[in-house]
Amino acid sequence: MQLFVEQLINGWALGSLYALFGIGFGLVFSTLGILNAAHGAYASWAAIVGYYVFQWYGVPFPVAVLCGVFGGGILAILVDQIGFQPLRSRRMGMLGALITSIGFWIILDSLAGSATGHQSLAFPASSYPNAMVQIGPLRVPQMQIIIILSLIICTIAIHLLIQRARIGAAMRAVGWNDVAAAISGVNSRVIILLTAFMAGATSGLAGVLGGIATSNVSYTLGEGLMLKGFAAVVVGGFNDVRGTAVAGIMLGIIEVFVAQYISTAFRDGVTYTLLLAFLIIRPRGLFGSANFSRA
Amino acid sequence: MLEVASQPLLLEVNSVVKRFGGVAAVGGLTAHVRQGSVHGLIGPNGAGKTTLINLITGLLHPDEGQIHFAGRHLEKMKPQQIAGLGITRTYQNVRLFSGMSVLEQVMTGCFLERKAGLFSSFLGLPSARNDWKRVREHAMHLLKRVAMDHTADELAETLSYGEQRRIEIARALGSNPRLLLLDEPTAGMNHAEATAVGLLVHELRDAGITILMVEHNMGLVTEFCDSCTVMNFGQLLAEGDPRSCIANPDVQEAYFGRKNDAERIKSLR
Amino acid sequence: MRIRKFSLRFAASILALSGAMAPNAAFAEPDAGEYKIGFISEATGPLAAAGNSYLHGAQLAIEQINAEESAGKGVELELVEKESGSDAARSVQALTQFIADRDVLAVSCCILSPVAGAVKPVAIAQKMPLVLYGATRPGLPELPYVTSIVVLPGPQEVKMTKMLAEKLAPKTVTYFVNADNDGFQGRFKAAQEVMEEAGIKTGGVVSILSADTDFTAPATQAIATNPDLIMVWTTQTPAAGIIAALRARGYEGHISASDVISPAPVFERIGEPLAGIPFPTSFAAEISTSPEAKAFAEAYEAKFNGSPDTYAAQGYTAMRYIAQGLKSLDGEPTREALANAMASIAEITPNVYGGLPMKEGQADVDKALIAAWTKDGKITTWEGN
Amino acid sequence: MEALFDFWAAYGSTVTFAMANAFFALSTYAVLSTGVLSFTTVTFAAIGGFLAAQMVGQFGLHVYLAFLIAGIGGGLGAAVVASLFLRLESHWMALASLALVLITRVTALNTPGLTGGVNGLVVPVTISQFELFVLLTVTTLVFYRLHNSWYGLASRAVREDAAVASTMGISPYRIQFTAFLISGAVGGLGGAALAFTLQFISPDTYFIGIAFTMIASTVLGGSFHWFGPIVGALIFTALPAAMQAVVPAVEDVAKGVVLILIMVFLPRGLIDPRAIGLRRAAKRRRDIEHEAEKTHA
Repeated sequence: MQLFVEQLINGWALGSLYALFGIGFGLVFSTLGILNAAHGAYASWAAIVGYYVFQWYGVPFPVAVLCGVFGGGILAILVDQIGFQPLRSRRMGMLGALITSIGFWIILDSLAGSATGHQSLAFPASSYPNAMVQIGPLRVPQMQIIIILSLIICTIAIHLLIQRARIGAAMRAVGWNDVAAAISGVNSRVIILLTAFMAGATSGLAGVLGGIATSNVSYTLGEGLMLKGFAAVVVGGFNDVRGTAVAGIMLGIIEVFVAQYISTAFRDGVTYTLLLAFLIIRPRGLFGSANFSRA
Repeated sequence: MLEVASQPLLLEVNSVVKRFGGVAAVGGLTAHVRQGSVHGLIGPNGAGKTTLINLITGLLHPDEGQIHFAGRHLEKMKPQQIAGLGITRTYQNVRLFSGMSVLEQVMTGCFLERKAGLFSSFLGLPSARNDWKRVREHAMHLLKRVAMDHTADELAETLSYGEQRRIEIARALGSNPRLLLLDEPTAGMNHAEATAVGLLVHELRDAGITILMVEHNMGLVTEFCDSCTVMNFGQLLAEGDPRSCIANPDVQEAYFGRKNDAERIKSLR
Repeated sequence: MRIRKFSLRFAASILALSGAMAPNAAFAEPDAGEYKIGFISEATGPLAAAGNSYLHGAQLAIEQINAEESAGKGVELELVEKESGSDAARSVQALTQFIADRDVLAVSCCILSPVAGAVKPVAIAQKMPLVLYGATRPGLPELPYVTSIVVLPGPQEVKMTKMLAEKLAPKTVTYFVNADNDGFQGRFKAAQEVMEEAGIKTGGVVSILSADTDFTAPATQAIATNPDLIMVWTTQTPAAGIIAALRARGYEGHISASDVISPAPVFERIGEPLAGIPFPTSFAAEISTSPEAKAFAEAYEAKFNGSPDTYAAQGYTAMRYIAQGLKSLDGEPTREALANAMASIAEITPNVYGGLPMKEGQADVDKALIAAWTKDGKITTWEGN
Repeated sequence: MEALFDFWAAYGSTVTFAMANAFFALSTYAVLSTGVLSFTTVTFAAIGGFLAAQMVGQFGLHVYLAFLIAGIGGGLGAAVVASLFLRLESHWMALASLALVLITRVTALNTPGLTGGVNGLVVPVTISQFELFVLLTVTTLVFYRLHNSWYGLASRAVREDAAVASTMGISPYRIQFTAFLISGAVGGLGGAALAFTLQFISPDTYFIGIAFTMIASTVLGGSFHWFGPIVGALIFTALPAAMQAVVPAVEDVAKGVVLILIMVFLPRGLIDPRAIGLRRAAKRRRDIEHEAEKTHA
């Protein structure tokens, strides 16, 4: 029983990382209509930035995390403005942006490899809260609690922002139809920049926290998150952060339980089959609304 | 006129409803088009005219009601099946295929006219080659009919708006339709050009094609249409002979009431 | 002229074939000149960390060979690198480009067994001597063209496992193993067999995949089996992550690993949790005592400002092996002659392992060191604490 | 002469890989030219590759026969995929196909009996560059014929505006289904070609790498004419080799930069029939103006 609960929490924490990453990826897809292959690189770079900020300046843990998150956001804005903005005016559709993002993916991964000397680095144990918290009979690592809380806070904040605030309304308008949005007085350039930043920052947060918790800061970090985060977004539905959060957590838990109780060999197979099943049977995801379409 | 009135009904729209997120773009409309007539479909912007055309051609499916065409139900058919029955159309904002030459556009319209199968045309069998040649000549003939044959090899998108409209009509004629739906065929044309279109429409009618056209130009409607349907807010306002329709006070109010300046509207269209 | 050369070479190859005992026969020397050695590197991609070590080892060897003229008087070797990023298609392309360059006499390649498997048939078909430096799947070498200077896993692991069984006397052992890597599957099975023969129970087997990064759940799974010893038979990144996760989750029992944790960057990354974890290795700069090993470590330290790891030693050995083969040739060296000469080498000299017998083109070491990191990041001989 | 010979020997394999990639690019083009962005070519390639390898390795079939079976296998796989995927809207379709690529690898890894699992399969035979060239030429000929047939015309119409095409009696579903069959068959051939070229295949052979290479090749060369993907594949395969020769240190970065530059400056690809038409129209307009000026003067 204790093992079961411990694994449940492990899965929840792991899934929270997928969900955090997925929220950023989904934001870009649903608002800007871009299938961004470079998104994983934002997470890698966020972790790398956080790592070096700590290494060079010895800043405390929250500052290192913030720097990483900020780095992820800025990178997302740069990629958007250099790579995607020129395509927008030409109405190149999804394909053009996808190819450009592949280009950025190659570049950013390659640079990230150089930045880390193609090694896997890790934050020193002293640099982050690495003790175990005793909850009844359970011992839970502090980082897992931080990760779980981060997802909850981010989900609520972004959900409220999109549903309630004016900016959210504007984002939805841009996501629906940027021409209509422009006519209705929304400054779509600002919204695009804001969305890109938020997306990069959220995925960056997943990168930094994941990099710390798994002692693995490397250029391959984002790729792993990307594959699972992508699944979380599809299962959860693109235009609903709550769906992504729940789906991500679910995928994490399923993954851990399949490995624990069935076999590691089936782990990824289960995830991706679930992903494909959702795409075919329920393409709008767990909580997806019916009227999302961008022809 | 009498002659047309005695013709059988070709198209019947019965209490058709189409809603978009709660708003009924077409709300229980009933309309009839007789075979061999030129039928006008008029009404102010947003009256649901284009929606109706989309419903007839199967691009949209009605939420309620029926559409009959020569005794067949169209409501659940796919657009390509409806095209197969002999209904083709043009579009309000010209929708030619980007990257295709004028001749290719019209040949695409002749898709249903082909006789060669995929395989024989792929293998380039003589029968398929002859078939291709035949359809090509057919397409050239149609282009000649709309006086666009000199542009056959040009990229359609490089031509003027009026020329593109004429190509679109030629494309719609490709499959020898029984019913041709023209969605504002004269938009953006000057009077001479519009009249030419009107004459072409009559020519087509005389060749046996029934025509349903959305038209804003009242002069053209009264001059060229045998009958008409007036829509407002998705509902039928009047149906019948164009002159009496336009004289109908409801139509006057709906159409010109707010602006009270029919001439100005005409000039804007 | 042609005939004379042919007969000379014929004589030389007879000599080479008959006498592995006299590989440095003074009367047979290759013509002076510059010759190229192709090196398919993996300095980018998932294995770049190890890939760089292999490359550095090879670079150092070439430098020394040229300085010592140990491939023959006036023989200058040039190392030509082509990057593959551990990709099979790019490796094959690189190899065919080397084959096309007439000056390239031999090629060295491949960390991953699948990549080596892809490159091998091309080398054989095109008659290009290929020395494998990293891939460990059994049966890869095929004389005369394909040889391997990497010791196959097995004996070292068995030796360490026996030692652990004896010194730690665990009751239950739990194993971590790469589900998607044959080499480590083999090592795990060898270790498990030894343990079970000694009457030690298997607590559990936790499978992970090479691309995994999060090991909290597998660590929880392993700890829940209450083992006295956890043996980690996985590739480098997972191994480091697993050990970190085990310690972070409060596991205080014994852990053992393989030589993947021997490179210094792994210690830099994981730090203290690695201390005291035994691993078998055929070379470790700090504890290999032979003069060759010391000299190699010193030269490497001077050139690259860091101590050589086991991969660097392999890259170094591959080049030494090629030079040794070349030296035994006579006149203008050809690939075929070089392949035959290398095939007949029974002992690579000098080498850093204190003996590296070649059997059927496959290196074989029976001396295994059991090492461990100290808390301050030095490798020492593991004594069984 | 000898230098030329050496050059060919050195870069001949690049040409071989370019030809294998051309199959993948053509397979992607087959569906893209009907307006469907799909990564499923990777799956078809895996089916074709492992089938061909097993046919030759296990049953000792002739290479040509193995190619045939690979093509049919890819086509059958495509029929299944198309019937499942074609109901999805374009964005979901692209995502589903990406998911299928991931599933393909996991499946291949876990069916060692068919694919050799992690260890992959050694393919005991190879084909000559010439044979591959002939096969590619024949395949290209198929695309040429298709382009100039009713199918070609209809597929272009469906791509540009599926709704309009459907009101002309063209069934977008049937056109796209056919496109998938072609894509599957050509993808299967490509998978076999890669297997016989590499002589070694593993689940990682048919993964994201191919997916991005083929999409990039197609878009780079131009997805509006069958010649585009072939040109694209050649350039995209030769690029790394060239980059390695010119700027080895930043090979990957350079590759990415080239990709972005092409997208920004040549978004419709290198081979674009429409651009030719536009240029001709512009020239005509200039001529007319010129004429008008002359008559004025």
